[in-house]
Amino acid sequence: MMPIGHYLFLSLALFLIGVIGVITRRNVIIVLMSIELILNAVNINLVAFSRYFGDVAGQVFALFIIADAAAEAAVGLGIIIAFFHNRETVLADEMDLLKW
Amino acid sequence: MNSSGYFLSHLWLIPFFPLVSAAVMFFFGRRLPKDAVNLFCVGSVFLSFLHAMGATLKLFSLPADQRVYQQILFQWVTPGAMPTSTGLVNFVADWGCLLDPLSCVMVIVVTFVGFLIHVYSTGYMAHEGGYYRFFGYLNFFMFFMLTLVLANNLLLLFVGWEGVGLCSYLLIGFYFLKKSADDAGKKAFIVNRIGDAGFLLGLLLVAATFGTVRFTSQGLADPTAFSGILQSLASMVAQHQLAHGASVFTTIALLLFFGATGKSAQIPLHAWLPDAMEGPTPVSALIHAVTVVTAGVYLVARMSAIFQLAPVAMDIVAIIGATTAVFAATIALVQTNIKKILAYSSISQLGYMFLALGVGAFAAGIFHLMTHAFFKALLFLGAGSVIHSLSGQQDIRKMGGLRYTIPATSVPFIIATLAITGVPGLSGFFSNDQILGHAFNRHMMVDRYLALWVLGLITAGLTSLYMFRLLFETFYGMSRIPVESEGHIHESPKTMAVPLMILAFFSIVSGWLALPVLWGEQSPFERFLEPSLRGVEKDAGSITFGHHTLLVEYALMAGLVAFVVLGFWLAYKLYLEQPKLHTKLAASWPRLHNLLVHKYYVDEIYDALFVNRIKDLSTALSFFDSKVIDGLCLDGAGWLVRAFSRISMWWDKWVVDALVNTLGWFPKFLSMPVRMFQTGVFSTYAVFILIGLAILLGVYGHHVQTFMRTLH
Amino acid sequence: MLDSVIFYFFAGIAVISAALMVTRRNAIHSAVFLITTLLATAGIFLQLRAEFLFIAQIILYVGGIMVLFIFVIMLVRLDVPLPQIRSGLQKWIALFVALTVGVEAGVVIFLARKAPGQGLLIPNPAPADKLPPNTEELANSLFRSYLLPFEIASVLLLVAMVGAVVMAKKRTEAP
Amino acid sequence: MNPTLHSILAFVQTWWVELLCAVLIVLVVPLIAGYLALVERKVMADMPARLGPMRVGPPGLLQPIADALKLLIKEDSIPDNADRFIFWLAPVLSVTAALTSMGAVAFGPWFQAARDINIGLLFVVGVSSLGPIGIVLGGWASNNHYSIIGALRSTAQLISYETTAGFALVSGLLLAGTLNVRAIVEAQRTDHAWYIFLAPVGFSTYLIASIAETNRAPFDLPAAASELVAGYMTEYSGFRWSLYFLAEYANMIVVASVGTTLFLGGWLRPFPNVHWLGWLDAAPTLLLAAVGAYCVFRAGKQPARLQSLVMWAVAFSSFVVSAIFVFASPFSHLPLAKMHDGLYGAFWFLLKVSAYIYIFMWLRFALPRFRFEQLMRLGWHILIPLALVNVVGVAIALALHSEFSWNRWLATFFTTLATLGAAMMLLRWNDKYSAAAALLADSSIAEDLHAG
Repeated sequence: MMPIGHYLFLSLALFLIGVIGVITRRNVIIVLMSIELILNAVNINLVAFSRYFGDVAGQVFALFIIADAAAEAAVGLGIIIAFFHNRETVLADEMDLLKW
Repeated sequence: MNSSGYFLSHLWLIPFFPLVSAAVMFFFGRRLPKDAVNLFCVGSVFLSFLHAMGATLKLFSLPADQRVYQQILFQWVTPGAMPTSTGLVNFVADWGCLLDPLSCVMVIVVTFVGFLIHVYSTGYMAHEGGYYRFFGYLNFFMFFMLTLVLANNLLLLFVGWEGVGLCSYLLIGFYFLKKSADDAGKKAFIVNRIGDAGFLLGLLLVAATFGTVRFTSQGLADPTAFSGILQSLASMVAQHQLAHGASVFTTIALLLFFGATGKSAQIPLHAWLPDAMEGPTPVSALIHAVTVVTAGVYLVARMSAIFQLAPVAMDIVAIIGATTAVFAATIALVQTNIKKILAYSSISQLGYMFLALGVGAFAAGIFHLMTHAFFKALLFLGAGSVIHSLSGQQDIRKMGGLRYTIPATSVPFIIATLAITGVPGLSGFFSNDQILGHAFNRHMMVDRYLALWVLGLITAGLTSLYMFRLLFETFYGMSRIPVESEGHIHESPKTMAVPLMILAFFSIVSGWLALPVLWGEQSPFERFLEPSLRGVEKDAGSITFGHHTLLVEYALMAGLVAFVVLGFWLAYKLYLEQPKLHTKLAASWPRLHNLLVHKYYVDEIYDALFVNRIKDLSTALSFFDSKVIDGLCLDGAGWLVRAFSRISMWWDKWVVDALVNTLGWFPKFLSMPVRMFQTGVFSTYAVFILIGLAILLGVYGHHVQTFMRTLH
Repeated sequence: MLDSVIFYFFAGIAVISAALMVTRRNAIHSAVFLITTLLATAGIFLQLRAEFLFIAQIILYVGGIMVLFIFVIMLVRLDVPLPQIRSGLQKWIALFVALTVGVEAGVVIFLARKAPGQGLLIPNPAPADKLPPNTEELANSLFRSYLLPFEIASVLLLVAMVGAVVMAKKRTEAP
Repeated sequence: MNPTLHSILAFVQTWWVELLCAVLIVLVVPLIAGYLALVERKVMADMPARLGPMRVGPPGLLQPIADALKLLIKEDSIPDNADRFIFWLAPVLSVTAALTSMGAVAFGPWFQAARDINIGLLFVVGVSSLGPIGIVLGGWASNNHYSIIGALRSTAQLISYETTAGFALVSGLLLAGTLNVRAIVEAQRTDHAWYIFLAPVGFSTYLIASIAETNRAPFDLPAAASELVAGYMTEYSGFRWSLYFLAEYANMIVVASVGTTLFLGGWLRPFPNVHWLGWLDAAPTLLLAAVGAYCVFRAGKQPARLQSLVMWAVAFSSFVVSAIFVFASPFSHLPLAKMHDGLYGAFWFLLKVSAYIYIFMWLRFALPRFRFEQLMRLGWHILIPLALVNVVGVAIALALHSEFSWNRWLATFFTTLATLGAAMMLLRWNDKYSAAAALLADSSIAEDLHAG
């Protein structure tokens, strides 16, 4: 049987890659995809612990996270389309409306 | 009142239902379908009627001397201590309900006739715009009218009084795109304001004299703990502080009566009522025949205790009433608009009521108020039905022969005509007879009342004449309807016809309450009202009536019937048998005819005396305003301000702004490093979150580690 | 043995394609590599005996969310490679901080793992053939213990759907 | 012994059946797909009373092999501005999805690659949902407007109709109470009913949705030759094109198999519990023997030697299989019961799948193509609500059955009636508010799809 640390390291690696994606990419869609990656890393953790504790709750929460990811993707992409219709850009550093 | 029961303890619900419904109409009415509007508005009035019925029946079940129920919802106006003629008094006006036989009659009349008119309106207004608005106003009006009637003090009554004035204005001007309707509304409002000024003065004088405006403290749980006009009056008279006929009583009575003349359209403030016929016909019926105009009568009856102590005022009331009765009846003889005839008829009948009040027969006045409510509402609704059938035609010269084309309207209308003219057996006969009988009785005590009695009789004859004229012109004889609209004549819908029938029934039977008079007993209606109208003293100088024998009673009735028959015969001759005759008659007395057609030139006189003078004054004031105030004061001040503002601007720019800018520059400079964080780009914020995470992990990492080690 | 082979296989695919996803210039390529990562993750779920989650991952993530992503990328014409990587100071700061976090977390996990006896070694998960059917177990848990969160999640999805439709709809001129 | 080698051997020893099945699937399915194309051409020809391919092989039986050879030696062109990586990846992804999902399908009680996984049917559905990605990527990678439009249409269509299909499947799964493929079939045996009879609305919606999911006529908008020059396949040729082709037919087999498993009783013979229909058990043997006899009869009359050889081969294999049927049947007292069951089940299963696919072909040649907004309206305004209502209806029927012990037939009958009533109302509602139905046509996505 695999020790759980392996899963944690895998999860950590995916999380870090996702974080780096969020921070360094300019394309908002790729940023969104990186966020999906982060969520996925969390899922691995949850499922691994679920398996090792023999408690199915972890999987339930992973399921909720997937649902959440779906909602987030829908809304996020909706925002992107709306933004694109208005501003003709999807570059993250041109989206600075938060400044006002 | 320990055993008050549901209906009495929920008296406040009676005006509350229409208020809720009106609020719904005003806020959401536009979006509601017609059926919902009907359900809300008619339903709310019906609920009010049910509650009023319940309360009345409960009141009936009590012994006669306990038939007063009063309920104080909350203290409303509490200005504190107030100096009066009897010293400092803690003046309080509450928001409360009073139900005694007098308000009982009014509530029943208002809710019942009001309900029927609401039902009628659903048919009459079905094709009009602003349906919800109309019903919202109508319900709002019901709320104020019921507040007026159920008020337990003069101030609250004044609230209702003004409220019905407002609603009356809104409803007269309902077709606000029509200039005449707009003007009529304004006229009604302004004329009423003049009367209201009198009322307000009277109200203040009452408060100053008695230290309270609550009508009575009877009916409250602990009557001694509360003040009341009636009680205070009784104690003043008993302690001889004020005597019978004191000038303060006369003043109060005259001021209040002045208010009543405004509301009830008596001379000299009668001019608004005929114009008010511009409103939709159900409104004319509800407001300008049944409810608002009787408010004046109600007010005088309500304050009867004071009026009884002011004989001069009583005489004036009687004289004005009698004069108005004859005056309006004569005008009604020559009018050609069906609604205006009825309007003048209302004025005349109201004069009749005031005549009754003036001679001290308060119960007879209220009795006539009730019977009048039924048949006059019926007449108006019938007229509305006729107008509806003729698609808006109001001129009786263009009617005729409608008896058989619209039977469901004409039969009730004929009944109402018979009732108002005083044909024996119908309600009008009994109430007319009561009033004339009391006037005659007073004449037996005081000679000068003979003239009043004679005027009353003449009015009865005139009423008969113009009402039968109206009847014959409209329903009998040859049709004078223009050919092009002949084909459109249609019977009114059921919602309009059924209320007519119900009202016709009550026009017949409501007079029978006074049936025992025929065998010389006191009318039970009078006996029922007696506790409310009793007054405070029963000694010399108070109003007394002579007693006539049964034979004299029958003679009086015969006299009344004779006048009625005379009027009928004249109308028959002039308008049915020889229709040309009345035009000839008019031609032979052109001046008199013109005088009547122009309503005694009252409007013109008012224009000349008041309206134009006010216009002149306005012109003068406007001249003063534009030349002196604007020209000298304002422009001069403006120049000064400009001059000073120049100086001020310089100061502002070079001194104040410079300071402010310097001050503003400091935080801007200091915040430079912070501003760099706020890029508005979300990934920057993500970096900050990440830095936070790094710090947290660095600081608390070993805790996490410890926690992980404990996992099993 | 077989377990670890499967794990390392999928883990390797996941990490490599995740890295590729973050570094591709073309958004479509990124999406493809993200799909690969997600499929590999699904494989790891399967290796962890979470069959239902495995298939849910495939249906929802790959069949649903990622198709949506690709769809939007095509709609918005993002398929032209852009100057993608952020330039300047922020990138280096970000990388540095991310690496710091990684090292910290790694050290934490590593040290915890090295702890003698117990800790993260958690040596004895239930043998695979003794597990109850995963789908039934999950359903029981979801519809009994977590019914309220489940309903809330459904409301969340509904709201997200409505929001997405409203936002993505083209503004028509006011009538 | 080398431990690695040892463990590999142990692995093979444990899983050899599954491995064999998987290998068979990968090897045989392309062949089957080729023959399906042949059958399609034959059916297409038969409908207007023509003959179809007749030259290669006796009545054209070798045509698929010739076609495959042709495709393999064709030039494999890639457009200049295409994204080569994705262009390569897309058809592979499609085929992988189709073949992988076939792994969980049970072609008979013993022939299943992913044996008895407890997410069975969900696995099939889930993995086949990867197909659209292959299509959309292929369309995009071609760098061609028609291809992109086709790809986008395909994606929208597949996402829409997958929902319907999913709900339709749920109605059947509710009845079965399990996701396991074998358990579903066994449940139909113990329930004494194929679920098509208990959930007819579910089956109908699944049938329509499965046609749309496989991008076939009348829903073949993504690949409409007359509008989009074959849509996402425009730029593909040769081997890559054949991969798409393979994926399409494999997908057909997959959806047909799923429908068969869930609604048509899987590998059960018709009316498995009716004893006087027991003679149907002999039907496979007799049928194969008859086919063999026919081939023997025709073999001598073939114009060429090769053709008669083929006929002999077919006759021989038919006889062999029918012999296996005879020898493996319980009458022969040989320990081959498993084999018999497997073949016997596979026979009925394939027969049903064939019938299902025949309906596909029939519809393809009978119906005109939908317009895109009609397709979307059908999916979102009629089928999805209907499938949802149907799920609720089946759930109510089950509750009536289990809680109030109603007869299962009666309960499902009533709920089906109710569902159909709801469907009627939906149709009328749709007619009445067609303005609302045009909403989707107005929305930006549909516009973009039309405009490219």
